[in-house]
Amino acid sequence: MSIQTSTTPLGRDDLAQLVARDIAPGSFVNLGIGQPTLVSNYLTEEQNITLHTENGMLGMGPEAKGEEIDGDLINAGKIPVTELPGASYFHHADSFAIMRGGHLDICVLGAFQVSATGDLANWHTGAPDAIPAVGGAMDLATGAKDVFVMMTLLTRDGASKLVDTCSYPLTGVGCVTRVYTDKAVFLIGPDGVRVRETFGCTFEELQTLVPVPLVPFDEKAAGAVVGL
Amino acid sequence: MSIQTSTTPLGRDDLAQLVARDIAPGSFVNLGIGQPTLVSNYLTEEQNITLHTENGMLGMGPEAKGEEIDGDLINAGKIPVTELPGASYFHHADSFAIMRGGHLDICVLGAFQVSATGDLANWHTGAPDAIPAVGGAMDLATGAKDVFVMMTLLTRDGASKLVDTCSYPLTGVGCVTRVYTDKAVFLIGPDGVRVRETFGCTFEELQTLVPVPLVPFDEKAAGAVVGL
Amino acid sequence: MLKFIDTVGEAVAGIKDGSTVMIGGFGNAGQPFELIDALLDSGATDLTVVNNNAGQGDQGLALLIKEGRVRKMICSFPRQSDSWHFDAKYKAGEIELELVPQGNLAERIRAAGAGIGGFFTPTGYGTMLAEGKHARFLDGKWQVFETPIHADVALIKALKADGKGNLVYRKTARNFGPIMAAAAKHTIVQVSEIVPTGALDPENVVTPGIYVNSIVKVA
Amino acid sequence: MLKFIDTVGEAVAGIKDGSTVMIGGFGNAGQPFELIDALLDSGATDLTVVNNNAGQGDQGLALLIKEGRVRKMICSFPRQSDSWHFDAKYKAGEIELELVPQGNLAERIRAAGAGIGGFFTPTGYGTMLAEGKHARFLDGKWQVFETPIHADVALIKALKADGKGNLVYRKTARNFGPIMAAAAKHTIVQVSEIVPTGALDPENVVTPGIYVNSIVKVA
Repeated sequence: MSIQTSTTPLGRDDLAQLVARDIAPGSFVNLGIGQPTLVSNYLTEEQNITLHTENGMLGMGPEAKGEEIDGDLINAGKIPVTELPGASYFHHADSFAIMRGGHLDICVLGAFQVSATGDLANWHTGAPDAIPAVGGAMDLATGAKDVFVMMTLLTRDGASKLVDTCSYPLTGVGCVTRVYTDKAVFLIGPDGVRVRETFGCTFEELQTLVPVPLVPFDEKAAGAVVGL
Repeated sequence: MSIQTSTTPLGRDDLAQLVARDIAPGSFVNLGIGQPTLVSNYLTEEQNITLHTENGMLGMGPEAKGEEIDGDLINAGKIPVTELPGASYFHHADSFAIMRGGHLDICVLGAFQVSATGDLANWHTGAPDAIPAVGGAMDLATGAKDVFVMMTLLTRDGASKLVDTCSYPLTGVGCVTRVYTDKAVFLIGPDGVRVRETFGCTFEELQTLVPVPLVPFDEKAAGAVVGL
Repeated sequence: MLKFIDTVGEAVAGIKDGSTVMIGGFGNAGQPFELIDALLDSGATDLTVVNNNAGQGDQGLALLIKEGRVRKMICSFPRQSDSWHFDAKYKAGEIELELVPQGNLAERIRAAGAGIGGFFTPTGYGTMLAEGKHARFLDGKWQVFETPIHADVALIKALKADGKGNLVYRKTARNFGPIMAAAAKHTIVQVSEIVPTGALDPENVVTPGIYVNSIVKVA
Repeated sequence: MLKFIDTVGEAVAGIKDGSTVMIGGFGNAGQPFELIDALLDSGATDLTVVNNNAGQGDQGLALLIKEGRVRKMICSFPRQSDSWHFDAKYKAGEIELELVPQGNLAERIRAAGAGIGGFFTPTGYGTMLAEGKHARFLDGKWQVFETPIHADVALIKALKADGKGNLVYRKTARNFGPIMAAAAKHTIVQVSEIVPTGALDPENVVTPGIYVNSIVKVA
């Protein structure tokens, strides 16, 4: 069986749908700002996923529209959202205790770079004139049971964002367990980087793009892979 | 003016009344198990004192009687109590954060011994066969802004419980600011032990009972005394 | 994954010998008697139990201790007028005691749930309960290093749960419930009432369902 | 001693130059705009401000920064599309920035209120925000030592207060309010409504009145 599951690279929405499908029923999930937010569009009622927002809520619903908009009910991206039945509110220390105490099953984050050992760089370009801002990224990266990254595999200049060692300032060390990109899904574990599926390229073509050794994912060895 | 304010030693209830009178209006107070509990009988409505119980409540009312008794509403001594308007409930970590964070104005505790520098011994006799039990005593001793001790000045054998150095295991170091006894009220500060008033004895008679140097309290120097 | 379970027996069935079990309650308030009885019936043994006390009278935790199921107690106040089963085991050298000031107990449990690897507190400094512990001078006073208390299982009692596992408690029976729910790998809750999802005001939820694994209604 | 104060101006009148001021809110939710405006009018300067952000647009904290009243910001996320006043001051070297991961910010504020002298957390380990900080291997992972953030004053916003100063909040506007109220020596709260003592259910009080010093109703 080929691990190429699509003849073309995946678009952002298709990738969000794939991530959504991979989230186990009943999970508690935090979706980062930007591309990860799209995942919420594809979660089904049957999955019974509870969304956390670090500014103090579990059971966050979709973005608020029109008369639903309430300045006291926003998400971590400061976008007005809604409340689902069974929601709860708590203060910031209690909210981050949920994240830092390892209670979230999954967080989905964007990234500048991910290393072969799961280091994450997603908060700072390192440019000397940049104003640094970290928010809750380090807490999510370090605290969630599984950290899924969503990103394009290549920069605009064609460089791989999956790297041997991150050149950007780190957000967390050895924290990423899966990387969802337009060209492939990578599983990061103690024995290296495995490729679960490729989109619009073969495994061999993928390896030419990525400067870290890749191994096709062997389902029989799944027990050894973190995050499955 | 003599500092002897009573011709006889004070009984437990008179002492409790004296402590109650010394609590500033609007204070948040924790009364320890035993003799300190009597203080609540003498707090007036005008004083507007809020009582804390470490098992998770502010705004504790008097002991529950008859049909008021509710097994879910008890104090730290596991006695059924009542709830006053404006009460609040919280979990144990939040309750001890109130104590440990320095938010209680006063706690009133019993003691085996208090040292001249305010060390407190009130949790353990040190007897080799005793089963140790500490409860919240160390948190109260260390956390409250002022720690008032209520005790008889002398043991049954006539030894002073106000000592140079505690021989019993300590509850806290340098934490006691006032000691209310049947024979005198002591103020403990950085410059030693001052005597605010005596009951049934003169200052000179008191000094013969207590093995630490005492100084009559000089109201003009009050600014230098902790706890006033 | 949250489960609603019919009987206390099924709820505690997975608790293994050698587990660390947190048990909610301060005195009798908030003590999950039915879950403790089921744990006794389950035969689980060699347990480390975390509770404020060490059992009262002839019920609940006291029976678990009497029957020799508890290898070690972590608590702040074992000695009471009616703690005769603990007293006997302790004097016979048949139970280990880790005595922890109550605030340290609460904060260490809270730390486990909040992902804190250790913290400094003034409580206990200069006393025999801090002997051998690392101390530092911080914020103008000596403070003692304390570590989190994790547990395999928490048994707690709440008033109501909704379909998402959100909990509310009643008066001072709340006590250790919320922090133990967060500190244990698997949290089992006995409640008086299960209400429909949406029936609890989100402003008033005390323990969010993320901390709850199993719920059993007890009459 | 709790005081009910008529105007925001009187409420902030005691804030001295050089104070550390915690300001509640995450974005605009829970931000006590009226108290911040009053602080601006008071003329207090050389302030260290603790807030999650560093001001948005041309209001509240952003104006305080624009007017040069803030010597130092302690925050997790200063850079936003409309944080132009902070950006300008920062690039001109006219404001100091202590950047703190948001969870460390919350936990450090909580620690100050709870009397914790310091704690270890995995957050930030191996990153430039932990450079030079003491680290220990605890609970199976490297953790960084973090210290409490105390404040002279907290300015927060709540929904309702009762006569005892007990507070309830509204939705995600709760955010930093409860922990800042506990961490500051003097806590000033603006509320939408003052209700009679006894009107708040004791089970649902979020911030007990012990943490509150001054309350002002804002229309």
